[in-house]
Amino acid sequence: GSTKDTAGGGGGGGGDGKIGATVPLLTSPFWQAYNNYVPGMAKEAGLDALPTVNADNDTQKQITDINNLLNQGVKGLVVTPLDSAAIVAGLNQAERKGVPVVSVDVAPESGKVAMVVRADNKAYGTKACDVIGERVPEGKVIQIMGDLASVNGRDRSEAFRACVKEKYPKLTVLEIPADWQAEKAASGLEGLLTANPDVKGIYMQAGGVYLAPTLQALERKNLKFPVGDPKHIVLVSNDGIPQELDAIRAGELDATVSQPADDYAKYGMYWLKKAMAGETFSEGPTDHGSTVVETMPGILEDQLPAPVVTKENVDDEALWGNSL
Amino acid sequence: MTEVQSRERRVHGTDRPERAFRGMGRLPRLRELALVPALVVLLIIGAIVNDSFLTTGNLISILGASAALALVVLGESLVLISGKFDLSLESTVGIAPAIGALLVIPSGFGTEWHAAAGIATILLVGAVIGAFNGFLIVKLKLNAFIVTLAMLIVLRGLLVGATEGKTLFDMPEAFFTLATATFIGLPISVWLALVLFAVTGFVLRYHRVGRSLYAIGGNREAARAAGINVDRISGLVFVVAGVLAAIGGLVLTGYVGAINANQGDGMIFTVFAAAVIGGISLDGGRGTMFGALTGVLLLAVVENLLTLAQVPSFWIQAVYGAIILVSLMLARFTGGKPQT
Amino acid sequence: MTEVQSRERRVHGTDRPERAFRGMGRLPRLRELALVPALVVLLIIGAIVNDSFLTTGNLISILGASAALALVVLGESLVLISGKFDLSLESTVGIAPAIGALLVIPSGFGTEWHAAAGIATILLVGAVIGAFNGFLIVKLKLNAFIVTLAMLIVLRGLLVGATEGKTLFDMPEAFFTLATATFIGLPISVWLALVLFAVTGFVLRYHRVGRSLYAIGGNREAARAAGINVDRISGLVFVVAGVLAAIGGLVLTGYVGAINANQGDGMIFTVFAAAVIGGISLDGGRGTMFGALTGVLLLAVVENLLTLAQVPSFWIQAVYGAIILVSLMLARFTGGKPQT
Amino acid sequence: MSGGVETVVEALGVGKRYGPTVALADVSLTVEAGESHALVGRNGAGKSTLVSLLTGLSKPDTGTVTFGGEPAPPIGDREAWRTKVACVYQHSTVIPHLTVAENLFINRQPTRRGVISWSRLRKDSRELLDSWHVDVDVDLPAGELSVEDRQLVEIARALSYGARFIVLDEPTAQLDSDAIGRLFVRMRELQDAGVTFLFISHHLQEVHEVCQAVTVLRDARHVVTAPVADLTRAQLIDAMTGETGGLTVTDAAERDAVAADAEDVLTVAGLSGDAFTDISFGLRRGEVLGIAGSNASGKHQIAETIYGLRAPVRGVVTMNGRPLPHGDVKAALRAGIGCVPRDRHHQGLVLGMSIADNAAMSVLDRMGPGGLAAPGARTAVATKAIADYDIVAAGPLQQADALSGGNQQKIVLARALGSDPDVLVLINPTAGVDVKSKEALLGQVERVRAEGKAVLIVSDELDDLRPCDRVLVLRAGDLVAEHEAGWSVGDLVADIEGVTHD
Ligand SMILES: Nc1ncnc2c1ncn2[C@@H]1O[C@H](COP(=O)(O)OP(=O)(O)OP(=O)(O)O)[C@@H](O)[C@H]1O
Ligand SMILES: Nc1ncnc2c1ncn2[C@@H]1O[C@H](COP(=O)(O)OP(=O)(O)OP(=O)(O)O)[C@@H](O)[C@H]1O
Ligand SMILES: O[C@@H]1[C@H](O)[C@H](O)CO[C@H]1O
Ligand SMILES: [Mg+2]
Ligand SMILES: [Mg+2]
Repeated sequence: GSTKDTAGGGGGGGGDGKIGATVPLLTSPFWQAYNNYVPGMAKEAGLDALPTVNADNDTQKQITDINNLLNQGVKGLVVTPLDSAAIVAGLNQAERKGVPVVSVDVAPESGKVAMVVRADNKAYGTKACDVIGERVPEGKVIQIMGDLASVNGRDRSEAFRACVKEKYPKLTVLEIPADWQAEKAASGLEGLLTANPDVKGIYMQAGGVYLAPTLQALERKNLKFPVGDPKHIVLVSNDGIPQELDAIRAGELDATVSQPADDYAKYGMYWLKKAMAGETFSEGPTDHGSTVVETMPGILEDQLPAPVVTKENVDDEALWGNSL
Repeated sequence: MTEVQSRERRVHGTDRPERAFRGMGRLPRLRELALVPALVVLLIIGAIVNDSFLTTGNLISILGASAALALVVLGESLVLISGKFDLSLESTVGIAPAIGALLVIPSGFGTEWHAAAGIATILLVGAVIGAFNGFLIVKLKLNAFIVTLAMLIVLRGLLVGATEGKTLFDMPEAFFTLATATFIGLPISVWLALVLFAVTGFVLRYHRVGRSLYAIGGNREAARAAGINVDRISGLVFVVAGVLAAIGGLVLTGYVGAINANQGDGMIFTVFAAAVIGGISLDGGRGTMFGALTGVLLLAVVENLLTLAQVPSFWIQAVYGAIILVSLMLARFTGGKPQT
Repeated sequence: MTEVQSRERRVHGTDRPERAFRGMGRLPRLRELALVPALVVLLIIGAIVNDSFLTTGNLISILGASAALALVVLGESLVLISGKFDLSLESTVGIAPAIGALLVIPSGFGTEWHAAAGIATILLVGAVIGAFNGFLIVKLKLNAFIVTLAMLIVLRGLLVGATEGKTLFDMPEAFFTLATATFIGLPISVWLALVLFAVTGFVLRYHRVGRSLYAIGGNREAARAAGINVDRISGLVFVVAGVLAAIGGLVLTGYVGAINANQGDGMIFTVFAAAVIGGISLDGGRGTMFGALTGVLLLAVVENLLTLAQVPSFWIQAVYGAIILVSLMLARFTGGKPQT
Repeated sequence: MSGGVETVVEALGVGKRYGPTVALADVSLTVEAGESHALVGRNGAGKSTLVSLLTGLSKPDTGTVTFGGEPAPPIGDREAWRTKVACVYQHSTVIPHLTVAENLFINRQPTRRGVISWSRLRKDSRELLDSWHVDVDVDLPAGELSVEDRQLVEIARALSYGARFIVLDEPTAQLDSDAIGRLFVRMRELQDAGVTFLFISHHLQEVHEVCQAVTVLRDARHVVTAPVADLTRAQLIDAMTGETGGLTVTDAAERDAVAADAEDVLTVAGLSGDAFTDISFGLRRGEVLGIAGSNASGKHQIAETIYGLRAPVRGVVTMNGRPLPHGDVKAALRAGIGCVPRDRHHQGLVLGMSIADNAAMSVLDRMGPGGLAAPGARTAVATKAIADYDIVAAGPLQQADALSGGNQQKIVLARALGSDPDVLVLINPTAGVDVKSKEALLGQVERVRAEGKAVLIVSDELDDLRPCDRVLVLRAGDLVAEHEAGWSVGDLVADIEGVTHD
């Protein structure tokens, strides 16, 4: 990192200077990893973070959490909106108290944020579509979707659908709304595979949840063949947790889109630190290889790269999944 | 000793009516207050754990955060007292404001109604859902639990379907007023909840309709034999509960500033928890509005406390459940009788 | 005419016991079979909608997908028949196998036990949770609904806490066998569920413990007065349900090949839906294992059908709920009596 | 039935069936203004069904009901029904969690501008109960009342509606003689004021005491209606049973006394508990022992303690020389005690289960190997009970809640005897049982006694105590007297009430 801590020592507690961070849910390995990164990354940035609060997939609770943190007098916030719109009330509260906010993973619909740190979820869907499209000339592909009410899930679904329609029209998309739940993925997949044994590819929108049930269902249907086997069904997942990387190494999984859990935490703190110091930002390249873009009037977004991981780059040290 | 005494009192109750009366009058009261000790303990712990806990700002936050829940609990309590069940209220919390919003916002159904008409529709949707539940349960005599569970799923599905999973946000300010505008420092939603609790509490205690509710929940046949129009009142309660849930949904909409396609999801657990901890019996015929309100407050305080106490996020839920369990035991041992 | 005939039957049943007996025997049977017409209709629709619906492969899929649910429904049904409630079973489905796994896998507690010990522990955890619930409810006489709701939250929290939200993957093969190994084409889990349903059904009908369960659920006081050890059996039922939920959790673990920190979340709704649609009364004392099983199958068939039909995903849930509602009405009008 | 007297209610050819059961077939009944009209019949004859038709709880399948010549109000219009008729139903219609006061004035609480006045409600109910000499706290939840108090509250409520026609379905079954006396006084007063009664009871002497006309139902049909004075008790019984030949009541005075050297099978020593203190007595083989006392005397509690339904505070119960554990029904059963508990709805039956299940409930563990209790075996038990005790039922698989109360009681007795006990504890065994069945029940007691077993009868009805070799009298928790067989009613009642007999 280029920024060094300015707060001398490390013990300097003091009520002031504390910052708050939220997580949207803790039952996803991805967010669990993020949650683990937060305190360390905060310290690295010279910030003193209160324990993260978990909205437990409840938009109302997330607003309440933000209010509670503000009531405790935090000087900065890193929020991870469950929803782009259902966060605005919280942002407004923060603005009223003059507390700068960095939004991670989801850009708010409106409201004041110093910076949005995210990787583009639409791009995930498109990337996954490309990986499958390159390997599967024609036939049926399945996408195992998330909670239909989640923006991230919806962005991935729409982008995947749109990309297939546009670039790979010979593919047909079958869908399973699995609600980020493993057993729904398993039973839905098994049902579809029975009716469509000729499926050629599968996109799992959350590897952390769907990888195991997918492999298990393929095994039960005797459709599990290693990458390279002509009967292999192309599998692409999303998240980049260590188990996905292992599966790529083992030749079970073709690719995953690595969602940078570590960078989410790291650059969330990075921008927050600056914002608390009163800095304002503008479009342009950053010191960490990404670019800041103004996606909507007044909303700046640090678009972190979300690399596609395949057998070729699976051992890359820079992947957060390799550094846990 | 005491056994003999209470025996005496029963047998010769009339000898000293005032005494016996006072003695026995206390029991139901006690029960209503069962949660108060637990609440006090929590407030003390809160004050010790975190300086900002007992600040006005924080207390207002707690109330504001629980207004929507309180309204739904109010509705559910009425249904429970009447001896029935309504799980679908949690879905009404989502679908009612969503339909109102879709009728109003430009990106909705395209009707672009006036905000007032939209809000009226919200209440109407709540009433219609309640009436439909009431019809299936009271007239067709279907099982309330399973009817409202199916309704919960249908309505949740309709919400996702109608919004295509998208969050609705560009509602007119009027949709948010309940939660954002304040009166003497408290959000209107809190005042509304308080007034509705007070009015309902009064009706339940001092009006025949309120008493009929207890009678119906306590013994349907006896209530019918006593001339109470059991079916009409039972059906009506579902309508009222639906409307209250719709108002709760509107409050929530204002609180969050948007309507997520998940709005209300899973809320019914908390609703039941608040009502039952607050002394509303699942068997019907028992419970008070004051009790239900303490149930809501207990949960809200615990949740607030856990955040302020900086319990590591992984363990918050476990601690939350444990506190409920302990409060329950405390209520059992201070409140006396086992709760059913 | 008929009046005179049935009149005959009424008076002094012993004159023609077999005849009277047959006459009355039909009623309860009918009730058990209430869902069968709905199931048949669905199967026909399925066959029309999708060619592969009625294939062996797909039917096996349906069974395999519902084995875990079936086991939990079995446990819940027993609790319901005994007149109680257990919401926490859904959390047991997650926490029990997770603890077993953490004791075994390298990345767990570090104990690295043998797989067999781990699996034994899973059952033990289920039993302990059940025993604890039983203790609070039967001995301390706390309200079952709220105790098990609190337990649900605690255990869910413990699962998140113990795993720190991680998904547990690298379990030994033994953890998966139930769901992956097959016998005559069907997964062991399905056989297990079938056998357990059959045995339980047998016990409920032919064994004194089973009859005691109905008696307890029907009228606790009368059961006690008849010399049935109400407390012991009530407590035991929670233990059995806990163990069944733990086995269900193990089956689910094998089915999905991992333990996610939200394993079981929200499952209790489906469990209740299956049991109650299947004719298990929430008031206790009524219902059969055959009925409960048809409830499970109905839900599984609907879900499978909706996936195969590729109903637009946004509307799947609404359709799912609507089908349940309609099946329910169908059952009501074919099965006769209103369900309570 | 002289002409000119106006008709209060008339049922014309009414019929009602419940599934396969015909509860009432083509029954006609006319009740004249100002009379007290008795309705009698054996258990299951259809009396309560007729009551439900006359009070608008259900609709006749056939026939019509008219009040003073006008057709009955529609079923839904409870208000209209209430102006026509008030009723004390056999099954409780109190709302358990509401107070006694509120139960008395349910749905007609005194209000001031629509607001319920609780103080007036309490005052009014206190006055109402005082006029009945009912010593219960009006603020007690009605569910906590004793069966008797509850019955009195319901009677007081029904009579307070001011209706001109009142139906009483077995109001006296749970009352002691004092309370019955007060009820009759009140009935006569009201009748003098022009109120008409339809009165149901299995105590035929009561029919003769308060009624002028009587209608007999048998097997769902109308048999006869006549002035009470025209029918003797024996004729009434013949009409009810459809057979001739009176009743045989066993009186212990007419048989040999228990052998002096007969050993005690059950002893109670220094027993104290809910509502009784330091009670000791022995029960010998071949003996029938009665316990009498008012409802508040603690007699029920003693019996319940012996059977393990309650745990004593002090003292011990020994069975065949071995002390019984406290409050353990199973142990009592195993030691050879059988019991008919006090309240058949509360403790006796699982109403949602079949006759077979109910009859077999306390012998489930001895029906087959390994705890098996196959349906066939259970049905056999029930079939035998139906035959032995003359139970009117569609068959052993009929649900218990579809039976008339008297028949329900017989099932409870059959079950108590089903475990072949050495000691039979009977609490109010004949409450609500028709005369013929009562004879049969007491006949069973005699049979059991003759087999060398022992019976303990706790009853409000002196008739039930006739077969007893000894009767202990309990007052306010203390044993105050003992009477040998052949006691005089006057002496016994004097001891029960604690007045000196002159
Ligand atoms: N709800 C019901 N379902 C089925 N059968 C019923 C029902 N109610 C009453 N019966 C039957 O109708 C018949 C008449 O019952 P009813 O209660 O009128 O008799 P009763 O004359 O009042 O008898 P008792 O003297 O025992 O009170 C009985 O055979 C009874 O089993
Ligand atoms: N309309 C009804 N609906 C449902 N159940 C009924 C109805 N009428 C009677 N029963 C049932 O039939 C049973 C017999 O009723 P009934 O009033 O005759 O009993 P009872 O008067 O206590 O009998 P007994 O006269 O022998 O004491 C009751 O337990 C009741 O559950
Ligand atoms: O990547 C996904 C989504 O971001 C969602 O929030 C839940 O689980 C993660 O795995
Ligand atoms: Mg009757
Ligand atoms: Mg009767």
